[in-house]
Parts: sequence; C-alpha cells; structure tokens
Amino acid sequence: MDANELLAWARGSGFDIALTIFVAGMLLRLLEVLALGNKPDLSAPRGSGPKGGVQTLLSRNLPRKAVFDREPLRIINGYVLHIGFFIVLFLYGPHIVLFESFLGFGWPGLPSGVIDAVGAITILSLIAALVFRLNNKVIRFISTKDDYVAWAVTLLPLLTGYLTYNHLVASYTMMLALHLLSVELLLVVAPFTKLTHMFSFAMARWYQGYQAGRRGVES
Amino acid sequence: MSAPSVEKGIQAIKGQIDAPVASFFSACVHCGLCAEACLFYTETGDPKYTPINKVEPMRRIWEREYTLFGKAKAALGLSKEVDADTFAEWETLVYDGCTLCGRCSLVCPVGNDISGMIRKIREGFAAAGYAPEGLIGASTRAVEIGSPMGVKLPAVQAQIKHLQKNTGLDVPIDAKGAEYLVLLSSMEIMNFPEYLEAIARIMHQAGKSWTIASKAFEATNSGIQIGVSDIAKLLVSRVVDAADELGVKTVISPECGHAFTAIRWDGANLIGRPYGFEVKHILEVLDEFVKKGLIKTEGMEDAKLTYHDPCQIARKGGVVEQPRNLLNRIASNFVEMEDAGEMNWCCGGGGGVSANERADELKLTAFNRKKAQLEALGVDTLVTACANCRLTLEEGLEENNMDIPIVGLTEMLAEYLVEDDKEQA
Amino acid sequence: MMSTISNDKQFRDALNGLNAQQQRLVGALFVENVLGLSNDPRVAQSLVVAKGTDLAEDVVNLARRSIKAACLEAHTRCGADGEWTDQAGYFVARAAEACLEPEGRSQGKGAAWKAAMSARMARTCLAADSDEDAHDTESQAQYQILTSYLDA
Amino acid sequence: MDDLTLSERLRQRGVSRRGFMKFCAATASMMALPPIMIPKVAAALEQARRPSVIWLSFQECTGCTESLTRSHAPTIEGLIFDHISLDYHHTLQAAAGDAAEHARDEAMKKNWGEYLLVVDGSIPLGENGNFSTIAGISNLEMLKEVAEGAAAIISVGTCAAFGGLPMANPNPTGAVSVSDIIKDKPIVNVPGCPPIPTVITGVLAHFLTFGRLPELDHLNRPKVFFGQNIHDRCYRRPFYERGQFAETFDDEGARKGWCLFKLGCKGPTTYNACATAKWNEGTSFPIEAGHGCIGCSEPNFWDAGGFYRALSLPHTNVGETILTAGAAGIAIGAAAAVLNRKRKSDAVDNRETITIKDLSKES
Repeated sequence: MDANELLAWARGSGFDIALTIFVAGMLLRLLEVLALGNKPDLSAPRGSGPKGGVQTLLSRNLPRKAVFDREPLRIINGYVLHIGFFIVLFLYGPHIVLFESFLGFGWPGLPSGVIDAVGAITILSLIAALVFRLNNKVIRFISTKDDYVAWAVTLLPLLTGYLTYNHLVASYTMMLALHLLSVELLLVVAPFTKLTHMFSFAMARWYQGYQAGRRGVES
Repeated sequence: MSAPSVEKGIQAIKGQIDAPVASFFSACVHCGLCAEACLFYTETGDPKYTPINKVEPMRRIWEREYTLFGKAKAALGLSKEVDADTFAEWETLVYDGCTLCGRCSLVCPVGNDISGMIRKIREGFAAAGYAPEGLIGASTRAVEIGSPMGVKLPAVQAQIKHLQKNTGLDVPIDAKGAEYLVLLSSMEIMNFPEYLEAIARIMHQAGKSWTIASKAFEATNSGIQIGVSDIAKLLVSRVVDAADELGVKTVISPECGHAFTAIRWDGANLIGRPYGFEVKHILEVLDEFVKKGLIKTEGMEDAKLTYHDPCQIARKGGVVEQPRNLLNRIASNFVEMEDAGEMNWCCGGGGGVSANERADELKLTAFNRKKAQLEALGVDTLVTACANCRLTLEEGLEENNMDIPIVGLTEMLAEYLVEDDKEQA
Repeated sequence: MMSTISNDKQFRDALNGLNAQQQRLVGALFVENVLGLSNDPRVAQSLVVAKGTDLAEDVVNLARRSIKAACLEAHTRCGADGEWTDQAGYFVARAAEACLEPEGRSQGKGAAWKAAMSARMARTCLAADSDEDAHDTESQAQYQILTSYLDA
Repeated sequence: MDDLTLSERLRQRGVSRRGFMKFCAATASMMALPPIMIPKVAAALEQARRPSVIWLSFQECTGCTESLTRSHAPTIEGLIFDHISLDYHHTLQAAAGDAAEHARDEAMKKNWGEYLLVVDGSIPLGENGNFSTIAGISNLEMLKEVAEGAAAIISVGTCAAFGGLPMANPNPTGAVSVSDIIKDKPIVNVPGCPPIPTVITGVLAHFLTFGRLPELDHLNRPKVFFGQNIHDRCYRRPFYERGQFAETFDDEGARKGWCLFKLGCKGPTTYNACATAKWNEGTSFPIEAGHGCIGCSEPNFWDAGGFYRALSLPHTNVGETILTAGAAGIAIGAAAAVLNRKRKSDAVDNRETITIKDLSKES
C-alpha cells in the first residue's frame, strides 16, 4: 500500500465510509434524543420561549464574569482552540473547495500562510487543553477515556494537516493521505464521543434558553 | 405501595430522562466550569461536588437505556451499572451537596441545565429509599399535618389574633372573592411572624382584598425538595383547589425560595393543567403596589445594608429588579455585594439542605462563600426575601461570630409605610 | 401621673417617651413576665445586664452575643417538627435580645416595644395548641407593668 | 559495428570540443553533480563505448518514443541517442519481420549480459499474454527472454514503470508494469506520460558515465529527477501561499497566473522535474501553460480522481453520500427512537405512585 494507493483510498471509499458513519451516527443520536420527548411547560409564561432559546444560544458563547475570573486561562484557551479550528477548517482555500462541492456555494478564504500559522496555534492550544485537563483536579476527576479519545482524534487532523502543508515528515502524498485518514477517524469516532457536542450544544442551549425565556429568567 | 428499591429508583430515573436531559448528556464536554460556579466545590475544594458529577448515575442509565452505542457497550460489559452502592455513594452529593441553586446551569458553556437534572435524579433516589431522614420527616408532616414543621391552623389563628390585637387590622380567613390569596411558609409562621403583620399592614394601605385559606395556608412544598413529584403534586393541589374555591385572582408566594418554584413553575405541570389564577412572589406584588402608588413609604433606613438574592427567587424566579426598586426607596445606603443579581451565590441551605441534619457541617462550609461576599462589603444589615435563607444566614453568621442582623424585605418595607392613623382595638 | 394605659397606641407613645436606658429596663420587665416560658438560663442572665446601669461595653456585648446564640438555638429548624412550647422559649429569648439591641439598630421601633411584642408572641405560642385567649391577658399585664414603672 | 568513441563520432558530426564540453556541463548540472565533476563526465563520455540497447515496445502509444526521438528537433541529446547502438526498435529500425527479430537475437547473443534493455508500454497478462504479441511472441515472453541477458532495464514512461493507461480501471488486458514481472534485475523507472526527454538522456548519460544506475527512490525512480514534487518547485507557489486561486480556466485569476489548485492541479502529490527541467528545452510545462499538473509520473494517476477535481476533493460525490447516509441515519434513528419511546413509556407507566410511606428503607 504505497502513498498513492493510500491517498486514493482515503479520497475514495475511505472518505465515503467515514462520512456515512458520521452523518448516519449523528442523525441516530439526534433521533434517540428527540424520541424521549419534552413535555410542554404549563406554567403561566412571562416571556417568549423561542426568544429565550435564541438569546441563550448566543449568551453562552461568552463566559460569565464570576466563572471567568476563576479560570481565565482555561476559558481563553477554549476560545483559541475553537476559533482556530474553525478558521483552519472553513477559511482555507482547499477546504472551501470541498464545502463548495456539496453546498453549491463557496466563500473567500484566508492566505494559506495565515492558515498555517493559525493551525500551529490551534495545535498548541489543544495541547495546552490536555495539560489543563491533566492538572486541574476537577477535570481530571470527571474525565473519562472518551475525553482523551476525542482530544486525540481532534488533534490528529490538525497535526497531519500542518505537516502536510509544510511538506514535513514524509512525501506530500503520504502526509495528505494520513491527513485525510485522520479526518476520517474523527468523523467515524465523533458520533460516539463527546464530539456530538458540535451539534447537541445548540439543542442544550435551546432547551434551557426556551424555558428561561418563557419564564422571563436570565439565562 | 411497595417498599423502596434500587429497581424502583432506576425506573423512576428512566422515566425522568427526557429529550433535554439526553441532549445535555450528549453535549457535556467535561470542561469542569460548572464546578467553578458551585459553592460546594469552591468552598470544599472536593472535585466530587462538581455538579455534572452529581448526575453521573442518571448519565449511566441514559447511556445504557437510551442509546444504541450505550447498549452495545453495556452488552460488552464496558460500562458501569447503577446499583445500591451507586445510590449510597451519590446520596450525599445529590441531597447534602446541592441546594438546587441553579448557578451551574447558568455558566455551562453548552447550556446544560444541571440543577434541573439534579431535581430529576432525586426522583430516583427517593424512590430507591435514599432520601435524607430530615426530608422524609418534613414530607410526612407536610402531607399528614399540612406543614413540614407541624404547624396547624390553630397556631395560625392564634398568630392572627395576636396580629389583630397589635395592629387592629383584620386578617380574613377563607374570604371568597378576595383578590389575593396569601400563602405563608412554616418558617414564617413559627420564627418570623412579623411577615404576616407586614402583609396585613401593606394590604390595608393598598386597599386590596386578601385572604388566607384555612385548608391551604402552607406555601412550602417538601415534595420539590425531596424530589417526589407525586408528593409535590398532592401539596400544591391543596393551594390550587383553595385558590379555585375562593375564586382569587392572584396567589402570593411568600418570602420562601422553593415555595415560589413549586407554586409558580412546577405546580401547573404537576397537576397537568394551567391555573385559573395568577401567581406572584410577594416582592413582585410590593413592587407593583409601589409603582401604582398604592402604598407609600416615608423615611429611609440609613444603616449600610445589602441584599442577598435567594436563588429560587432571583436566578430561578426572575425576581431581581423588584427588590432593588423597593430597597432604593427605603434605604439610603444600599450597596450591592459582588455577583449580586441572578449570579448571586447561594446561602447554602436551600433545596432541602437545611432540613437535612447530616448536611449541617457541609452547609456551614458552603456558607464561607457568602461570608466572603459579606466581609468584602462590611455592611450593618443584611436584607433577604426567604425565611430559610434568613435562618441559614443567621446560623452562618453566628458560627463565624459576625454580628449582622438579618431582616426580611417585606417586614422592613412595612416598617417604613406611611403611618396612617391606626385605629386601636 | 400618666393616665392609665388602655390601648396599644397610648402604650406605644408612652414607650417612645422613654430614653434608651429606660427602654432597656422596661423591656426587661416585660421579659420577666414571661420568663417562665423559657428554660434557657442565658435569658435570665441577659436580663440582669439589661437592667444594670452604666455597665462596661464588653459586658453588654458579651451578654448580647450570648442571648443572640440562645435565640438562634431556640429556633425551630426548617422542616423540623415544631414544638410550640419550645417556640415560646424562642420568643422569650428574642424579647430579651431586643432589650440589648444597640441603639442604632432600632429600625424605627423602640427596644421596649419590640420586647413587648415578642413577649406577647411567646404567650400566643401557648395558645397555638389550645385556643384559650392568652393574648389579651399579656397585653393588659404589660400595660400594668408600664404604668407601675412610670408611677414609681 | 564501428568502434568509434563518442567524442570521435561527435567530431565526425562537426560538434566542436567546446560544444561537447557545454553538453557535459549541462548533463552534470542536470544530475546535480558539482561543477568539478564536469571534466570527469567529459572524460567518461569520451571513452564510452557504444552500448548495445534493445528497445522493447509493448502496450504503448509511442508517445514516449516520440518524446525521446525529438523527431521534430534533433538536438545534442538526439545525437547521443544516435550514439548508442540501438539494435532493436520497432518504430525506428528499418528491418521488419523476421529480419528484425533476427537482428535482436544477434544483438542479444553478441552483448549477452552487457546490453541495456529499455521498455516502454505495459505488459498484458490477460489471455496469458496474448493481448499483445510481436511476431507471435507475447510481450510477456519476450520481456522475460530479453531481460535475462540485460545488464539493466529502464522502464520508460508510466506504462512500463507503473502500468499507466492500459492498467487503468477496468484494466481489460490485465496490464502490469515491468517491475511486476522482472524481479531479479536492476530496474530504473522513468515515469511520465511521456517522461521529459532530458530525463531519459540524463539516465542514459549517468549509466554511460558511471556504468551504474542513478540513486533511486522507493518507486525506483531516479531521485535526481523525481526527488521533489512539482508543488515545491512551482513558480506559482506564492499565489498558493497567498490563497489566490484560479476558479475557472479563463477567469481573472487564471489570466493572472494564479495557483491552479482549485482546477485539479496534482502538483503537490506528483514527483517529477517538470517545474525545473521543463519541456521543449525548458520552454514551459503544463502549469506554466495554464493547465494543472495531472500527476502523470505517479502510479495509478489515471484512477486518482478526475484531473479537474481538486486534491482536497474526495473521489466520491459528497452530496450523494450525505443524502444516502442521512437516509440510513434516519432509518436506524427512527427504529432507535421507537425503541426509546417504548422503553420510556414503560418506565413511566409502570412507575408506582410514591407516597410518604414508600420513602424510608426500614418501612
């Protein structure tokens, strides 16, 4: 299995299988959640539920001062991590081509050099996140294997992507193959780990926000 | 009715898991920020008090029962079960170590309502027989006698007679067609009778018709605290039936935290239909009266004072502005403590913790958070709007020999009412 | 000679006429009238200080802290099975605490008036379980105490 | 067979000493040899005897030969090509039929173990090799036979090196590459469709100069020519760095010579010398001409996804995959949902009402 065959597989059936498991898996999880139902709130409303849902969807993007003051570094690192990941994923030319292929529309990207730098920062931020996880007694206490698996499968694409872009370690062909395989690993693992939060966070915020909005309570 | 069992407990939790709970467990990324918002963790430093860890048994049941992947893992013996040991180990986390204050739910970056889940998981713990002694006693008295502290109607009548003698005001009982039905919490009847007197004087000046229901004078709801919806439904139905019978327009929830949650938010869902009347917290009513000019105050309290936001009233009840409006009218030196408002810290005694003797020591440790807030401020008086907060704070201050008197806001407001000529008996 | 006091308005006006020291003394008298309802020795001790004149500040403070603790302990815990007889003891302790309250913290009411109210409340507690009208007797007794104090 | 040395022959053709030395310098530099090696190259080339070369063409399109013979413009490289004793080449030799085969046998016998075997075109295995025969002998047999006496084999073009077009899916003839058959001879793969002419002569010159094959990579390609990918040497790389891509072949970006990544350029995954040696004597190479590299020197480049699909695009239709996966997800999800709903309603329905009597364990 030389690099070219590996790349061909990764760009072919490998991608297909992974994407299928990802989409099917996430939908399965979504339907499993929705099936459990949500009884309507019969108490007299003070405000609008949907408005509360939307507000909470946005409000939770920023930390509350009381908690931020206690863990500023860890929270800031969380932002670097996520924003970096989104920039690399959504604003890199070649990635935009991929989205364009099935969305039908694309958008301008950032210079590849910038993406490279942001990728490096994101990798460091992810590593910092692991250090935080291991050193903070609360998170270490509540961490499970799932957290470390999710961390690893998130780091690999960034790492291989960085090495591929900079033509390091092995031939570009092999590195691109490894990059795609690591993305596929992420896609396959995602529906069965905490990575479901990439979608379920919106549901969770909406549910709590809806109740809070309806009750005219801060959320 | 069968004896409590682990199986019943698990069944109860399975019944409580709904789409929101499932979405919460699918969203939690174990970031640990909920712990940073929980005074049981911040004051003990023990990671087991991390809020999301408190609902771990429910997460296990959700994963094993309601996800294909979870069932597969269970079949391969890769996931932990929930058994008697689990209940025993988690009992002190779910009851002693949580006042259902909701602060964790407010800071969770992915929006998980963790305190809501703890309320749900208590259904399982109670059904499995792992509810604390104190709460079982309180619930039993609430169901059998009518009040968790065993207060019977004659006691209320005696207090009413006392009040009528002092103020010459009438306290109508079971008055049909009254606009307001006033509820009292046992704590107020027993330890802080001034509340009823304040209500009488305020209603009198506002010229509003009000009444107390002989069959439903008790506002508290131990069913909410112990986490048994069946009991909560029974208790709240008394109030609803009385309100419907008397045809009142509005039921006033007194200065009590969980009572407001019980009657304002949970009641309709427990009995399964919307109310035919409105429910307001006493502070909402007072704020309305003041705004409409129905009651006027004179004179100002000049002592430096601050306000403690009871969690169920401010964070969970949305009654945040009203106390500020009221205090600004009657206090010239009102200062806010840090994190005041919906992010205020809990007193440590709510959600049934104060009724649970086993949790006393933990409660006092948790109080250090409030102590820090008060020390940073240096006030002469502490105002609050929940009888249980008031008692918990008093015990905490006493323990730390901090000499700060605590007064209920309604009682304080009554003291500054414009003196109309009280006709003497 | 003040006219006999027959209602609370006159009772209250008369009390307001007293200075802090006198308020403390009259309050202590009111508490003594219901002392039998409390079995906490600290209450009696605090009355000694309340009735004492020009005492050292720390003695007063010490008494104040001890009666405050007594008062707190007499509380019925939230959710605990309340006993009205114990509760009466709580109100007696609270009446005693009112007597020793520092001047600045009267919140619009005199120490003596607050002591009187708590004392009456202590009496009412006994009525909680039975329906005998204990309340009136206490008020009349308090009018008598005040009148005899003013006459002396 | 005249035994003139290369330099003697060149002088016959009127190539001056200086011209010859210029050629040696060009060859040395192309092989990344240091300048001091130029005299050594010149000396070796001067003395080089005319090696016997047997050229076997199997399933091929003659593109490689076209590229090598440069029939349209004879150059010094062409001359060197004349220098080698091309004893057998279907397209170029005058002889035909038995005479041609006889010439091949002669050459083999005369230079057994010495001659150089050059192959272009892939070797079909289907129908036990009879998809392609010469004079009744299947390519497979001929290759084995001739390879036995060869000093070394040069597979010219992607077909010979890696199977090329004939081996592309569905590979009706069961085509394979030379190295799939011959395992016991030193083989140099000079892939490309076609390969760059100077790369071929470079390999020949290396063989003549040093009497052995150049350093090879993991696919047996001379590292000196196939050591780096086009992307690293591409003059449009700065546009790639700045994220400036042509979106279509005639848009503003294309006219400005921006990077052709989005138009399917396979520069990054293709190892060849096009970007440096360029074609037609360094005139240009596909990217410079405005068309993306199609990766012709890589194995299975025909099956590596469309030439106009960007490298970051999977071969599959992502949209379709998502839809089919979505359908599957909803189907499984619906089943799981029904199960969940039932388990939940069971739990709720079978739950006994809890009264104050059912709370403490002792009771």
